[in-house]
Amino acid sequence: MSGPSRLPSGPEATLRFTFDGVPLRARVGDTLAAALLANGIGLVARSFKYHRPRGILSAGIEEPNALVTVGEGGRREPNTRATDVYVYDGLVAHSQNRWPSLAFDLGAVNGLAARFLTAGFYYKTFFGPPPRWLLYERFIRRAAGLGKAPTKPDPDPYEHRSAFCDVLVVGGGPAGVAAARAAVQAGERVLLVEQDREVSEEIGGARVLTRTTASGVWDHGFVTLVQRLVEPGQPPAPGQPAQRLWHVRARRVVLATGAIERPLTFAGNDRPGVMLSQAVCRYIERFKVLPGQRVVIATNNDAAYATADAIAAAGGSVVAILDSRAEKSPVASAAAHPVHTNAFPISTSGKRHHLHSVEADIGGERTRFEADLLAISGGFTPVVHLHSQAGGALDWDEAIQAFVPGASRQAVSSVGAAAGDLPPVGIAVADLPDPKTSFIDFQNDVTAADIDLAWAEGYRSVEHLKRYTTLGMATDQGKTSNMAALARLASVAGVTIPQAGLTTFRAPFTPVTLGALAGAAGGGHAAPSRRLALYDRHQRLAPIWQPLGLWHRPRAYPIAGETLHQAALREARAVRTAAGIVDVSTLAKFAVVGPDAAALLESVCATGIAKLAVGRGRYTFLLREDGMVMDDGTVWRLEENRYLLTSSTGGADRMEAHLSYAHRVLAPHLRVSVVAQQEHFAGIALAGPLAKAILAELTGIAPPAHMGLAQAEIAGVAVLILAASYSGERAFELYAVASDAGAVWDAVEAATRARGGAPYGLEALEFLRIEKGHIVIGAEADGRTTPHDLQLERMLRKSGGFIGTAGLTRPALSAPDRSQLVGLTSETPIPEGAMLVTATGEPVLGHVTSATGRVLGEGAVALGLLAGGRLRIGERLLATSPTRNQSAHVTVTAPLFYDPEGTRYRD
Amino acid sequence: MKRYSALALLKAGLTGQRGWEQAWRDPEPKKSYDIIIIGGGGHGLATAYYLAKVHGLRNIAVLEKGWIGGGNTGRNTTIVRSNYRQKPLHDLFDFALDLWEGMSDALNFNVMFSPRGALFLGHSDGDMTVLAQRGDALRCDGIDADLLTRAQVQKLVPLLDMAPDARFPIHGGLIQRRGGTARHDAVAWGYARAADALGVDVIQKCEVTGFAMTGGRVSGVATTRGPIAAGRVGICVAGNSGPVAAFAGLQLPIEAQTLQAFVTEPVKPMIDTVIMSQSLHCYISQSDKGGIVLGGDPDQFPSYAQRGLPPRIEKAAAEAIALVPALSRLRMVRCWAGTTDMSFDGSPILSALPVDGLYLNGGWCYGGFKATPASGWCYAHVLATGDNHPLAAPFAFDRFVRGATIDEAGVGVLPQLR
Amino acid sequence: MLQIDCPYCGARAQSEFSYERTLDSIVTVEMPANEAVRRLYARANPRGFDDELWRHAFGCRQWLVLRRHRQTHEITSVAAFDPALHR
Amino acid sequence: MAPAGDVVALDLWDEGLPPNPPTGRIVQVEPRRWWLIDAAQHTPAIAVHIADRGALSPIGGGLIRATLTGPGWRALLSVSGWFDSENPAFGPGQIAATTIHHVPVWIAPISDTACEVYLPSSYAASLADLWTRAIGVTEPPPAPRNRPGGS
Repeated sequence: MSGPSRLPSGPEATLRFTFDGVPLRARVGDTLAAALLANGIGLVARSFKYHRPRGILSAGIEEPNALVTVGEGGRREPNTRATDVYVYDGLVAHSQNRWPSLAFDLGAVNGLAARFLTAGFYYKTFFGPPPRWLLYERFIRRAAGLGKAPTKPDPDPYEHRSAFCDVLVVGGGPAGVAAARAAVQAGERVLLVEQDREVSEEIGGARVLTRTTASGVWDHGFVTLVQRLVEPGQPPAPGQPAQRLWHVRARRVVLATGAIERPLTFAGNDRPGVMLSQAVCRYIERFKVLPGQRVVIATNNDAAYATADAIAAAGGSVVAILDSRAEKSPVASAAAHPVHTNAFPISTSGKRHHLHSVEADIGGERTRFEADLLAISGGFTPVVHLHSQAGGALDWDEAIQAFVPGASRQAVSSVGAAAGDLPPVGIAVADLPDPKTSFIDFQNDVTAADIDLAWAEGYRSVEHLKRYTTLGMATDQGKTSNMAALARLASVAGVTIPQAGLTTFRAPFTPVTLGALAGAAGGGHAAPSRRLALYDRHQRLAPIWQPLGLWHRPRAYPIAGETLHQAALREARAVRTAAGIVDVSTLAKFAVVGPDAAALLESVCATGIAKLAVGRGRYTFLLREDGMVMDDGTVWRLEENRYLLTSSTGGADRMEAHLSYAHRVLAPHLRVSVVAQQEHFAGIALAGPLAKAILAELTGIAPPAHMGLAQAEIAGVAVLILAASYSGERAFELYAVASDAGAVWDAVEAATRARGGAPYGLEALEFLRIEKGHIVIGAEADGRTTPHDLQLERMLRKSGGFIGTAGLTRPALSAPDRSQLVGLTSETPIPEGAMLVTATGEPVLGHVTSATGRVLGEGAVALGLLAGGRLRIGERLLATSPTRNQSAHVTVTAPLFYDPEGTRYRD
Repeated sequence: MKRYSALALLKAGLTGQRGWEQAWRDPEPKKSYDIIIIGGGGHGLATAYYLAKVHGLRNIAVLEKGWIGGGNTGRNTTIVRSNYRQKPLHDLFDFALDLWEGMSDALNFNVMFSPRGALFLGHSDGDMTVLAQRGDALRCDGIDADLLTRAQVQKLVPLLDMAPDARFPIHGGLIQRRGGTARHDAVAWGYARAADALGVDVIQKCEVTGFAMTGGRVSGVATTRGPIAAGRVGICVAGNSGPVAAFAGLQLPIEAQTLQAFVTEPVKPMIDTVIMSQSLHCYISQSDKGGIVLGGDPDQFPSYAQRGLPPRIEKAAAEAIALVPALSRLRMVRCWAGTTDMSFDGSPILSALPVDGLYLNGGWCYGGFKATPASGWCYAHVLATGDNHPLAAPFAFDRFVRGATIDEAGVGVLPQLR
Repeated sequence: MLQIDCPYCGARAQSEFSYERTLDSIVTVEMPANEAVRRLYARANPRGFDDELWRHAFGCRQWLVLRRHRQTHEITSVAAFDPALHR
Repeated sequence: MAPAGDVVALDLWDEGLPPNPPTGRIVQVEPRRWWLIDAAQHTPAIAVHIADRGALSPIGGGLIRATLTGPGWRALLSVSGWFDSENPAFGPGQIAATTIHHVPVWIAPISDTACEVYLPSSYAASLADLWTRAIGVTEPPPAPRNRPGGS
């Protein structure tokens, strides 16, 4: 008998799982790797490039070889390390990157061509025009990749949580537990995380999270943790998340992250049956699995001798210990196994993907040992990833031949093996007879020869080496390969390892699912949605909803099978001929109150404010510092020292910050209060020739004149009435406290319908405002237009003194060929967004910003921005949309198509 | 220069891969050069290459403080496209696209320019109008752009969430079929190798620490490897423009910000097209190796840390999952950050500076990689002739105070709003 | 994710704050136009400490002045904005 | 979750609460801003009291008050949040402005087993959805045995 097997004693294997469709059993507590070994399976994967057969190298998160796909459907997780998933009942695992089967993989022909497919080969060939490369690339892409991604949505929820602590301890081994206990003793708030299932000992008084990995250490003691509540592919309990991402703020961080054993470099070191020495120990002691019966051990340190003892105790036979050191250490001298000094593994050979023998160089002599397991130990590398991410320096420790944590910029310290408390290693290295099959990075198939080639070609910085060879860029991020690579680089460069340099340790420490990163924002919750106060009222009318930023607003209320356009046109016509009501609640609103309210408003508004009479309002616009129109709206003087400023929905947050800046930074001496009331008031606009009559009937008062205001009650609810028109008709904006506004809507809707009117949505609102020539922030005022460009310059306050005055003085802003607002008319529909060109087609002179058919008459009207537009009135242009295959002949006009005298909104 | 080809590769394979020469030399700096380019990123190396190739100049050095291609060239998401709305931008970037198409052949180095299509998704009718406007602007200027229906988008990227009630429902898209990705490192290496072959000195580990001035004119640079004289000096260090310009006493309309990107473990092909969005700041593509490369918002405050904020990555992941739900189970294997040169109108600066003999190529915000060849071409032009290339003329340093900014996003001065 | 010690709210996550501008780029409405334009478009942009105006936008809404190192993110002081000191 | 009803923002030109404020629930949310909560009957008196030192503007129509009951409120507020709601030093009488799931919120503990959260009404459905998904998922951590006023 040979190969891995379960030790005879122990509980029954009760958990059912499958690997490549074969039903198998595992014990509770087995990792998938342990269970596979217990079932005698040593071949579990194929490598990335050459499809070489691969087994299980390690027993932990550093595993480069044993990657499998776990789970089914939307829970399928490719590239899962078999060493880092615990078997649960029903687990389904598949090997990956092989066809047709794991044992017989046609992709392995790549291995035959390995001599041509060396590092960076693809930079030297496949030239030609892009279509030709696309052709080659298709094959390369198909060959690349490891597992297959799911094609279905993930059914499981994820969660983000925050946590705060005095001390975060990463790692639940003895060193971590001791640190946590000491901190608890000192009365500190302690959080300890352990990536495995258990911590080594109980700790009272600390929050402990198991199956939780510190994925990154960021700034100011900020640490991200990933907690796995279930194993990959395992369904969580109902309502439970699969994983949780923690945002931790720690006053200090203690890293007890241990060390990772290094493989040795020799020919065929990637073969199934070659395993890290500590992993062998772990499989025997923790999982009661003997990974091989006849074992050769190759080491450069004393730690592997304990492995030899464990193998022997478990009934295996230790054929030889190849110790690279010239002298026997005391531990080696005391060993009850055949120990060879000056001994190195040279190559391996196998049968049917299993290790068969090991060739060794013992003091210059070649010797071959038959063995089914080669346990290797190249020493230990402290896990300094998190220390390094936190901005910590790394020091070279010659004795352990590894980098250890140096000074840290943050309150981050390392303890135990992570701090370099590790057995010393011998530094003798054998010559590699066959660097082409001596693997450094197992997963990405980077060999010692690849490193030599990269160096010869001038890719000598360690970062160039990494990028040219893809070394350390696989899913294990070089956890086992990093030091071997540096050693090889140092040796070809003739420098020491610290001189060779080191690549950056990047987050995450181990890969993190995008689902965990998204947290509760996954699964269709990527952004919150904002709901109108009158949502229920609209929903009753089954509107077409339209997103606008985070808001969702009614676009139209179709009835009897109307299309969007039919409904919107009916609604707009109702406004022109009778009356309509529209929800304008999302407009930004600010109460600006105090003896200096006008002064603050004059500093932000480019129009006159101070002379506004109490009880009156006017249109205003605001500039950015560079002189471009930022936003527009209305300002109303409610009382002597109380104004209401309205502005665009999309700019509400920006406006809040802008007003605060103008006050607190630029003019903090002003005695003024600015309170955002966007949501305090719901706004209902009532517009149309019958609006005044409807309002009089509802309120019992005489409605205010255009740009006047009044207070009244509708349906027993107090409303502020602002007589402003956006549609060109006589109109009123009715503001009621949002939580009470439903009754107002109901009353106004009923009264409006009774007179033949209707509610209207944003689409009709657009038709009406375009026809009236009102600009919109984002369309005409696109952030590149000045007041002059938008024909607003006559409203500019002559005295200046508002934000943007200086920016406007820049000379290019008065160039005659700037894009200027114009109107456009046509007999046929004008495509919105179309380019404006002359009949001959070139060059582009401008574009259509907003377009609509006339609400009542025939033909189409539009607004546009046109180079030197003011001087082009009367010209005939083409509005062309090649992407939609649409065009219209247009005539340039003034930007106003409806009631130019403004008689309809005045009494 | 030993030429690369399939045959050369075959021969080398049969002879144990011996005989490859160094891709570029490792020269000692000379005492003096006609032109010194500060910064060995893609742009600086491309500039050197075109100075030699197009303008026939040979006495040129590229000074790199670390290793070539180690800044933003090696840290971006490798997307190449030219479909900007503003004319000066799409003209410049489309010239770049023309050069991308011939780059592998010209450099005899496979930069893996892969025109797999750059798709912008629209999530509302409003988005679709904005996309159509952009597409129309491009088409009228002879640049490829196609509006796609919902069904066409679905066919192109079958894994998109096409549900009508999705958080970001997909109404269609705008595709630039000539757009795609390229292998970022290869761009730096290919230009370095080709420039080196034309006699350019590519000098790594040589950090510029100041300028030498003679009569109000820049006459050279001080470096960590000693002073080097120069006829003209071109700054080409996007991400670090401020500190280098400060050596000449200049302040720029630029702030450095961190932009992050991340990549998942490699999987078999699942997304063939580069996916972006009109409403979301999230971009998705799959590399040839199989990793899904994702990017999102910059960190919105000044930083040179080359380390970003986790919430930016988390937001990008959430948005990516919203668009492609099957991404949820893939795992981020690595995230990284670059330092972007955020200019105050969102467009690059490619011109002379107010100090005689000194030039600037910078301010590329988060869009510099795709411009690499055109940036090098135009910068070489101004460095060789003293006159701005016509395509670069709109990107002059003085446009800010003149009021001739090129503001694609229309958000004004503050770069964190961009 | 930095932590900013708000003088009003205590230490809070940076995600509650918004960076606004450097102190030396504050432009008052009284400033001469050429000086205002110069300030808008010139930044020292140092790879080191600068004085910055932030706002605790999702907290107490106050304007704060941070002295922050742009490479290490070390914050040596956080103070409420004071026009007498900061403008 | 219910409309917050009667909430009025009180701004003073200068920092510091005016001496001897009339009764009513008053919480300071910014250095120069207080909220008068459920204080309709007191508002006129307060207006007189502050005279020309400040101004009052109603905001309650746009706020939702969510009352979280049960000892798990602290843990629940740590879901998709950034504020140390689990710090025992944060308790009744205090109010903290922060964000949860990108939504601006004001957290006002009532007792060990109850907490009010004020938020803009438009976000209520999104936040209710978040909390519904989180409840039952988020068990409170073991009681910290640390000194008050930790981090």
